[in-house]
Amino acid sequence: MAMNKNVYLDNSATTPVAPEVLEAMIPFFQSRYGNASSLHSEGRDARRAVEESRALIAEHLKVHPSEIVFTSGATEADNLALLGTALRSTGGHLITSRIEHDAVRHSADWLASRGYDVTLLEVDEFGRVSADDVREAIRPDTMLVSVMAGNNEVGTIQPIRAIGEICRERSVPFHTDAVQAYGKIELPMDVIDMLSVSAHKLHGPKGVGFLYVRKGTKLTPLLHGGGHEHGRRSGTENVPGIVGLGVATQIAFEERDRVTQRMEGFREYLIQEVLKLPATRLNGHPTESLPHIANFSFEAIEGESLIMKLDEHHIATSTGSACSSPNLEPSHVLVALGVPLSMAHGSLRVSTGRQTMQDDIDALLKALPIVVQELRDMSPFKVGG
Amino acid sequence: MAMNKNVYLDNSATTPVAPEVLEAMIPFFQSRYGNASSLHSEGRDARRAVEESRALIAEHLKVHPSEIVFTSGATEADNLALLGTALRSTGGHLITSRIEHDAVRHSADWLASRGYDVTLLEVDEFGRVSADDVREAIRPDTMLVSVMAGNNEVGTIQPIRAIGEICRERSVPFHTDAVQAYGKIELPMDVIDMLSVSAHKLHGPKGVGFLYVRKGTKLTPLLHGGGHEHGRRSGTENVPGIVGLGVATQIAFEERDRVTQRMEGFREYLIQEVLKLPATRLNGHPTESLPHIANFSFEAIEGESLIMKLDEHHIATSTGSACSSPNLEPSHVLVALGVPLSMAHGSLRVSTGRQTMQDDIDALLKALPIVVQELRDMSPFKVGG
Amino acid sequence: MYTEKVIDHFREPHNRGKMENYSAVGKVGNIVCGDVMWLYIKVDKNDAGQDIITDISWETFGCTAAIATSSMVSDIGKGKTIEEAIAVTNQDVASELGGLPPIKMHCSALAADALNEAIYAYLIQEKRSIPEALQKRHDHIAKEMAQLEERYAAFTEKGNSKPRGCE
Amino acid sequence: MYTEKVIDHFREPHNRGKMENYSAVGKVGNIVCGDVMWLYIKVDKNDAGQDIITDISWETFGCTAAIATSSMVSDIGKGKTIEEAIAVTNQDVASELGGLPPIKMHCSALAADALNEAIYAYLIQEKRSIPEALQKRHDHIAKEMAQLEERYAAFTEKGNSKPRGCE
Ligand SMILES: Cc1ncc(COP(=O)(O)O)c(C=O)c1O
Ligand SMILES: Cc1ncc(COP(=O)(O)O)c(C=O)c1O
Ligand code: FES
Ligand code: FES
Repeated sequence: MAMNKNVYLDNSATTPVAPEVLEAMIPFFQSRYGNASSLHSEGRDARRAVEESRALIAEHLKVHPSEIVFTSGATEADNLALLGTALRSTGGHLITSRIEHDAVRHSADWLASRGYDVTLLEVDEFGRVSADDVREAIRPDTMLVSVMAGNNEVGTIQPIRAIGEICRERSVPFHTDAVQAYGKIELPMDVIDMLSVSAHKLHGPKGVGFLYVRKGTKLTPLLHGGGHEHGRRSGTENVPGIVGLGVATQIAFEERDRVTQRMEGFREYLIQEVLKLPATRLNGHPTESLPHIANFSFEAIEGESLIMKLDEHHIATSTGSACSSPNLEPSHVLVALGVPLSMAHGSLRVSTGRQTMQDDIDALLKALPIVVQELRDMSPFKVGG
Repeated sequence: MAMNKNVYLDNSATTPVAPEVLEAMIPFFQSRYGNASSLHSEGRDARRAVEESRALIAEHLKVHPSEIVFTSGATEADNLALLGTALRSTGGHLITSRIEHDAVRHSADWLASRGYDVTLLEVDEFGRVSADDVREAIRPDTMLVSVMAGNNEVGTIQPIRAIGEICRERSVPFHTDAVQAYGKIELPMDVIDMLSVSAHKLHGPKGVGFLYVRKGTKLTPLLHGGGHEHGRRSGTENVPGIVGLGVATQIAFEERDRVTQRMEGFREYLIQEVLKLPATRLNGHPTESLPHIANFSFEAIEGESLIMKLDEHHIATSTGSACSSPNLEPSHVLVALGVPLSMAHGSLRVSTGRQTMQDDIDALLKALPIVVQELRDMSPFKVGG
Repeated sequence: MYTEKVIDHFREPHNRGKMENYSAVGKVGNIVCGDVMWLYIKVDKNDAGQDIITDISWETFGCTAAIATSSMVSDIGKGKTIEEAIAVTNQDVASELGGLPPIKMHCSALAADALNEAIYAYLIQEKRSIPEALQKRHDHIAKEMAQLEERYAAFTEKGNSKPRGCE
Repeated sequence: MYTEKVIDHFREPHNRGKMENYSAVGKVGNIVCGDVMWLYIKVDKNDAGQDIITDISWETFGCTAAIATSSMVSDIGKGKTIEEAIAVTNQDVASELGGLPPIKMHCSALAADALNEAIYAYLIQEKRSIPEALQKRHDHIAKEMAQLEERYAAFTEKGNSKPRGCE
């Protein structure tokens, strides 16, 4: 069932673990299996590995190691940021945007169902939040502003510095989901109070991530227990995972310029070529975008079928189509951008990784017109060229 | 820093990953790295692997696969059981015991700090909860009873069937933390509504576990997001971890009789030999115990030093000494059993695993009198033989 | 997720495309997901004088399951009498495909509906009496279809084959 | 966790055991963790007529850090005048060990206290005047020690060397 001959262009969903990362992890399953809380040498060895990884990440982000709280991934990190802030009291106001990942969105929904006030910021046609809107939305009882750094579906980058500065001015903690942005773009850590990261989007393993928590930021924990992570997140440390996250971070930051430049090249080329196809559009911002994500819509095409047809050609991509979603709703991101339902239905996200080659892009561009035509031929709707 | 020549007798803290488990996991880092929510073949392959693991576990527990909710470990599973039950309303009553793992204990503490009522059941000198006490503690507003199956420090097994039957009678959901008991003793699943398990205690990887949730049990999720695990626990599935947990479960159940019999032999031998040393006692129940845990106290010995001295002899064990705890409190379990502070101070937990050999036990029994004497010689307190 | 049989039918669907000289067409859509299916039938009398569906084809704009169930319902319906075909349920379609994910059961409903709508259109056209159940089902479907037409107006204006609810 | 230096001192502690012919002994304990340290000093005059701590040894019932700091404070104190030795702080002990985990700083306090208590006992015995800070510190320590004695009564009854607070 090996998949590595395939063209994998769904790196926003998850990435293959880098060989260097896996190699660094393996010993911690086998010989170096200690519990980082144990006193004996196996335990101390595990502790050292965890703290080295923490220090490495802190160094790259230019923050203090004690500000890194390891979690089981970004879903947990996002929940910790939102719920951990909100549950300190029994009510209050939170501000977030319409284009957040479900981990932020549904945390906010849950809090709203528990009597908290939630303001959802609108976005423009490119998916950008306006910093002025943030300023206007802040109230005396605002507990948190959470706006993602870069969107996972359309790639649009948010004006994080401007938003962070407003929050700083008004003394409101500012959280950003940087899952897709981490290791890809510069992050203004000086105005960020909390930041979520997930390893598996970064050629690290699934099931591990972290929340950066600026010193002094008040949180009630979500997972109670042995008091790990300075009491902010209990649970036996996932030592191999944490080691893997450290190495993945190191690689991402060291290779960043080179890799993102290549990604930008792919993105520009993709946009240029895909938009040559009939009845096609780009979703998201043409330039203010993460380098690895490009999102298109095809008229009179249903996205799930498109993905499955590309899969027949051994090409892995994704869609925001209603048919592909567990609740039959089209992508809330595309809807927030004002993409008409019919076009949201035919969306295609192409996302590149460190391992992506020009061949992969070429394979997609070769298959795409074929499968689009095939699906249009199958459809009762006929689209003019 | 390889540790595998060492004598590792701290398997209640964590276990080495079984070679078969690691082997099964590796492909899911490398070639089979898909996100189980993705539509394409990489995604479907990952989904199949996750569901196969779920089915395997369900089969061994004789429950329905949809009743298994994968989590980041047992800390999260315990929190999900307690907080997920309690946070459905804004108040109510929970019953748990004085000898629970911190994951249950501190979840209950947190709920108490939020205005919930918590009853802590006392235990006898062996660490056993009385089922009658459970019956008496149940009130009309009781939302949950949580009593662990087998204790992680002293090994004592609880009368889970009797407790479960009372809960069933009174229509109160019953949760049990089975982290140490899973794969070791028979679990009366017919009277259990929720059950927590962690892979790394079972020669599986760290950072993955599950909560069994009987169909119809009402929970509000702790981690909100993409709606994974039927909406009960969001977050990208840790596919290699889940696969590892499945294989670890399979091994544990298949080998159970053989392995636990060997463990029982070790435990009996250990008890016999250690109690020959002067001023020594057994903590926990002499017979109603998990097979892999034996807990002793040594008069006028401080446990952390004992562990560190044994570590010099390349023997890994653990202690419930105050000095070894992050808050300088002696083990709440030993205190609940009525072990005097001075004796709790000198406790030693020996816990065996599937890989434990007679040689390991012999090495401990050889080193123990030496290091005990060495520490007593260093001490101002002189203990009579 | 999808069974191998679903994927097979999606990859190599049977009877796809518009039919020349069809007897009737059924047009259905699901307002929630937005998928649309047109199903063409050819009806002929058999030796016993019964109305037999001798051929079926379809045009579908929709998900993998919509395409696979289009393919499957066209296989199932072919050769059946009108009465037999009316009795085909979405359960039949789904189980012939080895089952569908719960969220995708509505796709099989779409396929069964499309067959029903084609039969409805045929009966109307032939001025036959309409069983009450069929009429009810049609009324419901027609309403949904009208809403979808609005949504896809852009596609259909450019094209030459306007979806217009059931003919 | 612990530095290599802490582990080294724990594994091969310096000056451990009871001293023959000691000048004075300081007995301290921490009521929270339950650890106990006895520290023996030998005091002699040097050529300039100053009181010099010429030898130190200890008996400790406690954690790794308690033993390592016992060892370290005995190294630090040896050769110092009484005045110099009084000035030794737990920070000094901890930093000579390359630092201690925050939760373990109190273990180094125990070591510094033990040295102080031994000096206190010596000054009392020699009928010297007691600096006020030393007296205050002693009063506090003595109270804690009394409580600990109760806890460890079982151990000390069986033994022959009863801890009795500061002599
Ligand atoms: C009884 C018990 N419950 C819960 C846990 C916590 O599980 P985890 O290590 O997966 O966080 C442990 C072990 O740490 C345990 O022994
Ligand atoms: C922007 C964003 N936030 C959060 C998450 C959730 O992270 P995880 O997969 O670690 O649960 C993802 C990916 O799924 C994401 O893309
Ligand atoms: S823990 Fe108390 S002296 Fe070390
Ligand atoms: S998702 Fe609607 S027809 Fe398949």
